[in-house]
Amino acid sequence: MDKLINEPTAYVDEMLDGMVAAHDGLRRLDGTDVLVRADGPVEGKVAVVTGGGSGHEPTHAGYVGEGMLDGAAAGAVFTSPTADEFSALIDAADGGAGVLCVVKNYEGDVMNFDTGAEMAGMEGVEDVEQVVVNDDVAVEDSLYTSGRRGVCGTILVHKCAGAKAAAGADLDEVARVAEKVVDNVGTMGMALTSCVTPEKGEETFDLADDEMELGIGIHGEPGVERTETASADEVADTLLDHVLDDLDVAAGEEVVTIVNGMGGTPLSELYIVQRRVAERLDEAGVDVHDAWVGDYMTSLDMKGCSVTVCRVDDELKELLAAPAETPALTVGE
Amino acid sequence: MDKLINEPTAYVDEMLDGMVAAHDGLRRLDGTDVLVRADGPVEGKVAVVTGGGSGHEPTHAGYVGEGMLDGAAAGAVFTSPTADEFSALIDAADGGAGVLCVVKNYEGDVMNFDTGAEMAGMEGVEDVEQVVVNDDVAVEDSLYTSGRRGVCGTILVHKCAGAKAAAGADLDEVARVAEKVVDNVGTMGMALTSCVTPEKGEETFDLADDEMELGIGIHGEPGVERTETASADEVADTLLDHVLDDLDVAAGEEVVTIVNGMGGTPLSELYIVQRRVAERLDEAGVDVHDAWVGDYMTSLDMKGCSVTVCRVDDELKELLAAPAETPALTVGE
Amino acid sequence: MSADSDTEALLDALERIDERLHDEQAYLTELDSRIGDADHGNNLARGISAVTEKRDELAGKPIDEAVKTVGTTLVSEVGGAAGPLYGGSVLSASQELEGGLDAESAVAFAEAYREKLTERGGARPGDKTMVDAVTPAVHTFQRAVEEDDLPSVDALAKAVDAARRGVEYTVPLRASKGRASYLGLRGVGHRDPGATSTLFVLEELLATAED
Amino acid sequence: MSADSDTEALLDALERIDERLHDEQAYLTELDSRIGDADHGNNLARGISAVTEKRDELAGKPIDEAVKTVGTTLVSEVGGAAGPLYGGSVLSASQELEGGLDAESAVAFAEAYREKLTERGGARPGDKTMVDAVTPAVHTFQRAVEEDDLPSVDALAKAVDAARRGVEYTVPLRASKGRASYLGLRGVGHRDPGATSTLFVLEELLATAED
Ligand SMILES: Nc1ncnc2c1ncn2[C@@H]1O[C@H](COP(=O)(O)OP(=O)(O)O)[C@@H](O)[C@H]1O
Ligand SMILES: Nc1ncnc2c1ncn2[C@@H]1O[C@H](COP(=O)(O)OP(=O)(O)O)[C@@H](O)[C@H]1O
Ligand SMILES: [Mg+2]
Ligand SMILES: [Mg+2]
Ligand SMILES: [Mg+2]
Ligand SMILES: [Mg+2]
Repeated sequence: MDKLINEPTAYVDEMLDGMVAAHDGLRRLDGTDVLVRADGPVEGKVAVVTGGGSGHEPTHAGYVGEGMLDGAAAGAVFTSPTADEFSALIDAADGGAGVLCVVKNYEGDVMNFDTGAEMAGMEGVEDVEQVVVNDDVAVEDSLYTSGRRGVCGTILVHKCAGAKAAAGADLDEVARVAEKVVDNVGTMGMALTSCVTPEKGEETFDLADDEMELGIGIHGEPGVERTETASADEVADTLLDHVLDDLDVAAGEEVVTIVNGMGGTPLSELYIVQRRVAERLDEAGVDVHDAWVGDYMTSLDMKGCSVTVCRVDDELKELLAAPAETPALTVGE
Repeated sequence: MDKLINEPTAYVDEMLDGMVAAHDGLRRLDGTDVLVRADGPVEGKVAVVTGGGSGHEPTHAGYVGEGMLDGAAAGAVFTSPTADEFSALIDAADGGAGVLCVVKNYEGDVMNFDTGAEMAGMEGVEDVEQVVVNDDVAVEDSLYTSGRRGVCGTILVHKCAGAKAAAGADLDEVARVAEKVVDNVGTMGMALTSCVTPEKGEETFDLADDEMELGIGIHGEPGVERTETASADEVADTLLDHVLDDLDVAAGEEVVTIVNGMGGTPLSELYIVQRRVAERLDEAGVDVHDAWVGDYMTSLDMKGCSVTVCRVDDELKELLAAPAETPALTVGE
Repeated sequence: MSADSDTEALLDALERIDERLHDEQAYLTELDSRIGDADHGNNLARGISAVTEKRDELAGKPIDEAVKTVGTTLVSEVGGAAGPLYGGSVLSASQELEGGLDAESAVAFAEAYREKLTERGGARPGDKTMVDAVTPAVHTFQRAVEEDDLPSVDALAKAVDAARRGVEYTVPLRASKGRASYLGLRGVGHRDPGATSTLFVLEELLATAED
Repeated sequence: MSADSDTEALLDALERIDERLHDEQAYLTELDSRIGDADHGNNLARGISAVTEKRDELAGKPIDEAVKTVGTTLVSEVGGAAGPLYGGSVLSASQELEGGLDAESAVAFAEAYREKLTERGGARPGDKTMVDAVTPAVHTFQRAVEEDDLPSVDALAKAVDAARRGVEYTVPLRASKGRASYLGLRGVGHRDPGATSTLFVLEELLATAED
């Protein structure tokens, strides 16, 4: 197995210890897989927290720090954290002004977070709000699905909600801003290879060298369609078309884009995709306010990428530009 | 081929366009594969530049920006840029206070840079200094080698020299600081898989599932030894032992470490390695001033990592902490 | 004492379930890799191991308390969708066993489990989830005990049979809940992992009862 | 005019070299993947393509100018170690052809090429580099022309033979220069890519001369 690991069962535990060893700004709650700001809870500030399965690094704890998240709970690989962990997270992050939980839409995450919030409520944390991110346009939101998945657009929710909270806004305001991002963001992803989970040690699904999966999530689950591989430009076109179509972005509007790597694709290839995304938006008369390129929300060692588009107004632009100091994202003053 | 590319021959060109499309701070010199600071040349500041083959992203141009590099020349994949490109880079970056070229030790890079510097000299850039980085402790520096390779430690040279230049130091001072880093940094790398170059489209070398290469460089060249795969802790121990031994780091000394991913290894695994590196240094009584974990200098989609240790004093610590604003590295005020 | 012998039976059952879920761990994960994210077997194996590690603690408790601990342990160890669904339903249904375990309270437990499961997850029969194994099993058990006056073991045997048919029923369905729902028609033709694991658990309960 | 026929011969040779290096591109890259970074064939193919694209420009120049342009083109297109070594040496040696191409100036060219190559790269014979093909070829050519008074074609044939032995000589060597040097003893047993490509170029020069 081509992995730098010790015991597969120690994967999450050792990774979290490594994060704390590298980043002074992070602290691990004893006996949990929860990382919080070392200088937290910040008295009087709304806390913004999240959580989810591991294997998506730097998501989630990589975004814990000033101006972004106050804490994150890590589940087993691709498995949402348990209610206890969410509860411990909420308790520890609460600075008395309430807690906003950013959850990626999936029944497992939502159910565990709900239960965790209830448990935290029992322990005296009163104001807990949940925002559910569901930016994956590959999945129809219909009677036949459990709604759209939450994927890479979530990072923009973390950034904007985190900045709003840092600016001293109250819980309602922070939640409003988070919802605004959710309403304006769409993502679609694709995979060239399956990922390999530490426990299974082999590819989750078979994908021939000349095949790709379109509309994948971030858990190594199959996508919505399998096709022949295509050029980077064609891939960029397909992903972008779906997203623009869904968001109904018009010429003259302003957006922020993310070309996100799934973990095993080199940065150089992401820039090749970025080139085409920028070209296409330029042709469409859409104004790109900012473009992010990199591994923001991954699926272990999967090769592939996702394209995120978020419509921004002055408020969101300001929040995105606000300072942040986290292991995975730093925005200077 | 599991790559997001168009024509393999357009790889570097399109990647550079993508970088410029994403990052306002970068500008491409017409007709070249050179990226420079969009706001450059900075009058009166010593320019710090570098260059090398592509395929190591975010190295090189990812570190172009305030507080770090003034420009970088990109060669074909794993092939050092030509003398013309280096010459164009030096010309464009020069702000009248001289140019420091940071070169990773390899005859190809050094020869092309030398010729480029000569050509730039003919065009009126007088003060050009070269610093050659050779931090790869896996390679003996003997009559039987062309010296040690330059690898991931180079990023620390960029950071310190860039900060010194930003602070207004003259060329000699900037070069002195760069040499100080070179004298105190060591790196060793390993690979779990071969990379796949866009032109060849298949693995450069065969490596069985239960084998790894120790002492690899960053060009998909074989390492110095092939062994059975080992646990993350054992890998960390082997790499760290070689580096510490070479640098002769003693208890009580202060260091900065980098656990660098080769491009195809997920961040979570790098943190597992980081955990062990931190543990070992702690046991050895070595004081870790700062720890970097991520993909700083890669080898396309290769799986594997390198461990870098750099002995730091107050001057280097201050330079490392100085602000920088580049696509791949941001240090806040 | 009745509390003790009930709990003893529970411990026997848990041991069997533990063995079975570990035996089937790879298979369940494999099923999940077809239409989900390849972790269902691992999630349950982790959960049941945590439960059986509490063997001594469970042994000292009356049946309802013991089952409650099983539920909270699953909630805090399994994670994912299966954690709150399996664990939360066990936890919630445990109160039906306050007066001990007999045919009547077993029916009440089963029905409470089914209710909590569907309330929590929002899935209905035909959505290609564990509900497709649970619903027919619970209804069959209930009818066998309440209307046909069958002994519990025979009723449970019928329930297992119903669950088995429920699992097979999931194969041609298109999922509407859980990760499998993202696949649309591509999930058609695959067995649901949660329904399958539910069947395994019921089979082991039956084997315990038959002993 | 002599300048024209010399340049014509050069263009013929370049065309053959172009074809040969493209034919051997994969092979040279494969050799480089054993002991280097798997790009030597690609580097030379890119360079020679750039040269032959300048065919029309070259056609109008006297031989020394044409060869100089070949050198600068290689320097600015090949990159890596091969770029400055091949290109810089051609560039530097081109001045020996100022008076046109004949046996004497060909010897001077060859010797100047060898000198620049070793000066630039610092490699000596036995370091397992292109120098191991170049050195014996140049010395053999020089002796054949200057001492044995052989016609250029025969002298060149002997030089090619010497280069071929030089290439084979690299196989059992341990490299002391270039990327192969990092491998230590692991590089022993492999042919040097740069020496091999040098042989291919010389073979095509000979084929042109023989026509
Ligand atoms: N909303 C739901 N209602 C009922 N059962 C569900 C629901 N969502 C998922 N399931 C069940 O959970 C199983 C998957 O569990 P598991 O793989 O452990 O969790 P996850 O989907 O979070 O990875 C599915 O096979 C299905 O039977
Ligand atoms: N210092 C040197 N002197 C002479 N020849 C060298 C030297 N370094 C490398 N070479 C030659 O260059 C060849 C490799 O060229 P190439 O692969 O194109 O460049 P790179 O090594 O930069 O990838 C080697 O096979 C060797 O013959
Ligand atoms: Mg899961
Ligand atoms: Mg090369
Ligand atoms: Mg699952
Ligand atoms: Mg090479």
